[in-house]
Amino acid sequence: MSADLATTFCGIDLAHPVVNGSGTFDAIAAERAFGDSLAPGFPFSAFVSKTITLSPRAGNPSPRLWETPAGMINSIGLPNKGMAGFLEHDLPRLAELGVPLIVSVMGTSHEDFAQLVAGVASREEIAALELNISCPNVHSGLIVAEQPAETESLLNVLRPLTDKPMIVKLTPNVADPASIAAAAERGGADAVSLINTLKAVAIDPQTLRPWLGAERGGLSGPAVRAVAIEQVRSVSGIVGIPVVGMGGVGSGADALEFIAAGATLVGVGTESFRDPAAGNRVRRELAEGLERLGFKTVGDARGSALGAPDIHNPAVSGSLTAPPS
Amino acid sequence: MSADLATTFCGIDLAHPVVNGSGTFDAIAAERAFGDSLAPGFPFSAFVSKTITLSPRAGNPSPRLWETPAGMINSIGLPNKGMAGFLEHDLPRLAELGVPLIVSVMGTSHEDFAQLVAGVASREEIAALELNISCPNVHSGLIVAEQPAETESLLNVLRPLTDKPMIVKLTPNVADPASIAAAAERGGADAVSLINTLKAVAIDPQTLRPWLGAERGGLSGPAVRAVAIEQVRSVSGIVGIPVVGMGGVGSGADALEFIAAGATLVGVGTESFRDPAAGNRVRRELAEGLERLGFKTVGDARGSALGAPDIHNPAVSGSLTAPPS
Amino acid sequence: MKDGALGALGERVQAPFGRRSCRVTGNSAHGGYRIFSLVDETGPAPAPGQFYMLSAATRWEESGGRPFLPRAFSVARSEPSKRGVRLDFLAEPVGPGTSRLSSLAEGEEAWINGPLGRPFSMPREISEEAAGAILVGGGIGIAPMAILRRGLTTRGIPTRVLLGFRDEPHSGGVDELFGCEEVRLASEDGHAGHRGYVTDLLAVMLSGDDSATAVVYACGPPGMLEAVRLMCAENDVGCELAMESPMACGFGACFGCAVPLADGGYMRLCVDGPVVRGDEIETAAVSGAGHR
Amino acid sequence: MKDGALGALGERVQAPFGRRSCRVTGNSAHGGYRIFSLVDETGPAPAPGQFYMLSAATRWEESGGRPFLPRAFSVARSEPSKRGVRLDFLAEPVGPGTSRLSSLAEGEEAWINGPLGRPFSMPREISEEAAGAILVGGGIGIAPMAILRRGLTTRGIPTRVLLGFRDEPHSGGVDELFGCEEVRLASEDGHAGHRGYVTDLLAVMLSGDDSATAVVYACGPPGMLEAVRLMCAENDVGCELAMESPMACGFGACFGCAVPLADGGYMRLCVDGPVVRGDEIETAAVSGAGHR
Ligand SMILES: Cc1cc2nc3c(=O)[nH]c(=O)nc-3n(C[C@H](O)[C@H](O)[C@H](O)COP(=O)(O)OP(=O)(O)OC[C@H]3O[C@@H](n4cnc5c(N)ncnc54)[C@H](O)[C@@H]3O)c2cc1C
Ligand SMILES: Cc1cc2nc3c(=O)[nH]c(=O)nc-3n(C[C@H](O)[C@H](O)[C@H](O)COP(=O)(O)OP(=O)(O)OC[C@H]3O[C@@H](n4cnc5c(N)ncnc54)[C@H](O)[C@@H]3O)c2cc1C
Ligand SMILES: Cc1cc2nc3c(=O)[nH]c(=O)nc-3n(C[C@H](O)[C@H](O)[C@H](O)COP(=O)(O)O)c2cc1C
Ligand SMILES: Cc1cc2nc3c(=O)[nH]c(=O)nc-3n(C[C@H](O)[C@H](O)[C@H](O)COP(=O)(O)O)c2cc1C
Ligand code: FES
Ligand code: FES
Repeated sequence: MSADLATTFCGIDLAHPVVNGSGTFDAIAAERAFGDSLAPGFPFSAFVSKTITLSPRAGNPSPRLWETPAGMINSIGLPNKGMAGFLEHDLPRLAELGVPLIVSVMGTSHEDFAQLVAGVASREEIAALELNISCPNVHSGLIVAEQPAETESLLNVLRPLTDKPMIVKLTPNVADPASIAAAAERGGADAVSLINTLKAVAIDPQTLRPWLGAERGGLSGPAVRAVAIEQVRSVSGIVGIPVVGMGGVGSGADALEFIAAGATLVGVGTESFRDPAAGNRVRRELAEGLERLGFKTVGDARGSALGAPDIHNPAVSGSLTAPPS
Repeated sequence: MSADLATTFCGIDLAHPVVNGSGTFDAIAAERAFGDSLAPGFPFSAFVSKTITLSPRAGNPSPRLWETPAGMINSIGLPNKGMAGFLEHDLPRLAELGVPLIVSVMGTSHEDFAQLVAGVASREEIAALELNISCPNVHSGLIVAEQPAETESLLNVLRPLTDKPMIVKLTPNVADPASIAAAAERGGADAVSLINTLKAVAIDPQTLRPWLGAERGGLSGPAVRAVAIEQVRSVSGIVGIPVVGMGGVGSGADALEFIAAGATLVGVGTESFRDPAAGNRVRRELAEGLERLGFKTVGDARGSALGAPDIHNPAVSGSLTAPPS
Repeated sequence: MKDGALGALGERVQAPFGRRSCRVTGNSAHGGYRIFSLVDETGPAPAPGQFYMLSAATRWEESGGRPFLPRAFSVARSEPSKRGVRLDFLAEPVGPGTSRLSSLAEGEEAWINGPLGRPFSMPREISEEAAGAILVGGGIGIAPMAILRRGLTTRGIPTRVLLGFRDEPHSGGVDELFGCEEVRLASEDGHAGHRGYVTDLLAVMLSGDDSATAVVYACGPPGMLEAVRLMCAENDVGCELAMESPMACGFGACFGCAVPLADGGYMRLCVDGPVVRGDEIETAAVSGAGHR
Repeated sequence: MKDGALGALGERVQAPFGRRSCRVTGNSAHGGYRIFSLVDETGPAPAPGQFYMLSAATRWEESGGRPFLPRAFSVARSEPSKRGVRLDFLAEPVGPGTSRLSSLAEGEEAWINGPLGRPFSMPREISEEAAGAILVGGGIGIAPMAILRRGLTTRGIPTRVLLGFRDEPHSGGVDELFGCEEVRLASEDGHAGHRGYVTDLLAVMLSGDDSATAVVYACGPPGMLEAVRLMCAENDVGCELAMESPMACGFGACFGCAVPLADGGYMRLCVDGPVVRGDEIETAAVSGAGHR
């Protein structure tokens, strides 16, 4: 008998802990490409939409992609139909997927965000919201996800607007993601997800100018996995709310590392580009891996890498005996 | 005729712009391994010592290494003989290398740092100092390199102590490395170097516990290059002092990307583990690459990727027309 | 009308969900290009113009961690075979991905995801008066023209083929893929046919009488495609172009393959293309996918 | 006394600076292990106990970006050859690096950096009364014992060899590397020689009369090494152990290969080892380098 993967997340019962990372799987486009074969093999226990904004956005100029060693940079720029277009055209189709829907939203002011949350939360097809806060607050000029106070005050505004679970998506481009996660928790977030992409630039070897149309992009894929594990582990050690861990997951063994680092759900992003059904393989290998190590349920392995003292800090670690040289 | 690589850095004339990253090449141990063949082929135009501290340190418990996709994690923990041991035993031998010496120092208080700077700067064999500030200030409890104010006040203390060039080594684990670089410049730093390693954790697949003896380590190698380029470019766009760029340099093409991003010197770190003479290949390929693109000197290519508007920010970029879906 | 190993012309064939492993059954050199063959035991036959995302089953990240993503390849030929559909691809090694795929040896396994994307339309869907088709291929872009030619011919649609090349190494595959069929050639170095651009041949043809009843299909480097597009617009001739742009996923997931639309915004080339009508897009001179 | 393809016993041979490319001239299976050969045209012959950092010249990062770093390998045999020194390595495929090296085909190129590290000492350097040597090898650890045996024998030093294995697959290379020389075997599964541990054989030997004039050299899994170390300490017999620890560079640059010292602090195994005296270290049961 294979290990039990059933997972409850913010009160939502899920068949297993593998979901998609926002913006890395478009179920509607996938249906155009794969037709009826998509639904029976759908790889995710919940579906996370690409981030939507209040108004439609075309996205960034091309090129938008660059491949790196064991990873890639994207500068997509959140193209989307805007909330109204999404709710009218996309939501009815996503509701037919048969898994709980999580809708990712991004605004540039409290008002924007409030409108998005109110609009999205009013639809019963939607199980939960993800707040993509790696964006500036146009009033303060600060990137919300870089400042605990900005994060907390945004949550204070949004929390009263809905009872639906709110997941805060964290950026890895900060010194201490755990402090942002703690602020989100104080503000009433039900969960946090991380990591989003690492800020990155590619230089065109011919022109020595930035390659991407938007100049700067975000790094994802196996190259960032060790960074993601560190951040998931440090956030999980601080907050009491569940954590959605992602960043370079390509196998069940990788997923298990995130679970050991404290994640309740694991997101598959870039790996779906290499294989649209990668999530299914990750889930299968995760069950096998858990069993091999003697775990009966996925919950039993959760957080196994937490808790020991952090003695890395070079300033305080190492005995003071002279090393041989 | 190959492109001219001669470079002046903080008033020091260097044959070319390729140096080592601190802690990734031990010239004394290399002499034990390679004997007389080292000196004539020495790959670096200046030698940067491993970071030394006031007192001796043994370093972190093992294991200290973990390989990742296109990279590695280390948790070495700054083993060193302490300043006195370094100055007495190592400095005389390093002085024989025949290239300018840059000594990297780290303290945990202004007083520590002041003693280190005074002690090191007093030795005429030493051309410049690198301040490794990715460490907490024991008084404030803050990591110096994460806080502009901490960085500036440290520099204010150290600047009067020497006329020798002081390079500030920045950590990539911050939201805005340019703000730290600017603070270092305000405090009187002569140059900044970046990136140090990205915080990372490896999980042992058998035990699901952290693999490294110190639990947490730092990621380096090609996996981090795109992040390093982004940070070097953003720092170079802000400061007027020279920048030493590093992070995943494995070829002359990579070095050229750092130079395009604004770097005056380029550091080779992890690649030296794969080939001790990697720096020589990087230098040769850099000269060839410059020439192929029509540059006469390395200075002509410097900063070519700077200067265009940053339109990546997803919140402000992208036209507002609805995208086709 | 279908033929065994070819999806109906103009109808998007859907892929089974999830990449699948296929055996490599051949790989041969043709000038500077390679033609390699995979046998797909479970998938449907593609329609002309569709593509696959390909990667080698082993040694994919072999060059310093790259290639990492799969690579988009148009089908050049699709044939029935004992164990399934044999897919032939024409490859130009320009970087780590195309090089690794070009080195696939018989007996190796490759991952495929496809057929994907919007195929070529029937001439009548492009223009109501269409009586025949002009196919314009440049360099590696002859690949989808080969399978399209086959599809049109099977349906009895008169077809003229114009192929252009920079030089001999870049004309690989013509003999193999077009055989003794009548094709008109142009080469920049004059080694075969007209010395000059293939668009010179097209210009002559479009200035002829029957341009009113022709439609043009083209695939080739961005500059060629844009020239074809403008030429067709000027002569009021309908055209479809098989384009390239850098792709990460090929099935609409990443939004990376954006191509600017004529009336603002972008299309995702992998799901709304790779075949586009000339008047849909702002320009065909989109770079970044490997061929110049 | 030197012999053509062997550095003097006990003298650290220095490597040329910079990795260099060597041709693979052979690769054969021996039980669950492989022996592959490289011809080093420019480097000096290694001393017994030294190692090389190895990587394949192509397809190194082939498995999802790994292996990335070179891998440490002890020399099992060093022979003069027409074009230089032929180096034979015994490999157990336990992960991506050892697997790729185990798959090196004749004619391929590999990068080498070496010889590196501190070699085995002459018996008299270990103990003044030493008249002979006992060599204890376990599993893949028989490799440096083979070259050491050769070095000792060439110098006329009486040598007894004890080799132990888990099972048949883990006894690969014995016939090839020790041939018809007299060796005593132990196997955990009893397929050859004594059923049990090789340390059982050592215990018997050390309880004999001549233990006062013997020194022990050992290489094998950490548990075996630690048992040998404690046994020698108890019997007051000098010993040298060839150890493993995870290495990134092999030449003292990274400080990653730390092994705890008996009197506090750490040594860098790559420059202060891999051969260490039993009493120098806190424990030989250091894990993390691949063999258990
Ligand atoms: C629909 C479609 C069909 C295609 N059909 C064919 C076909 O039939 N035959 C064929 O040979 N090709 C075809 N191509 C093109 C092929 O997919 C590309 O040439 C291939 O992806 C290039 O990969 P590479 O690794 O070989 O080269 P890359 O190194 O990826 O270089 C390709 C181009 O990408 C840019 N580039 C350079 N370095 C990088 C980097 N690190 N990351 C990202 N981009 C980089 C440059 O512009 C370079 O010229 C098709 C493309 C599309 C979109
Ligand atoms: C001086 C010396 C001499 C040696 N001589 C020989 C020899 O003659 N023959 C021989 O076969 N071997 C020898 N070894 C051991 C050999 O170098 C290692 O087995 C090899 O480095 C393992 O690499 P790998 O990629 O095959 O396995 P890895 O995947 O690196 O696994 C090896 C071990 O590393 C750990 N590990 C697992 N995953 C990772 C990861 N992602 N990053 C880092 N560590 C990981 C685990 O403990 C695993 O068991 C020697 C080692 C040393 C230090
Ligand atoms: C092409 C692409 C588009 C993305 N779009 C979004 C997005 O719209 N919203 C969001 O919160 N994250 C977005 N992400 C980030 C992913 O959800 C995920 O956090 C990140 O890629 C790390 O996971 P991975 O390494 O598995 O891809 C995107 C990532 C990629 C690669
Ligand atoms: C094993 C190892 C040890 C390092 N030790 C130091 C150090 O002592 N001081 C320091 O400032 N940086 C240290 N670094 C960081 C490097 O100097 C460099 O900033 C980083 O590795 C990025 O470059 P790379 O990717 O080329 O290795 C170390 C890096 C590695 C891999
Ligand atoms: S290639 Fe990913 S959306 Fe088109
Ligand atoms: S392996 Fe790098 S110091 Fe020993």
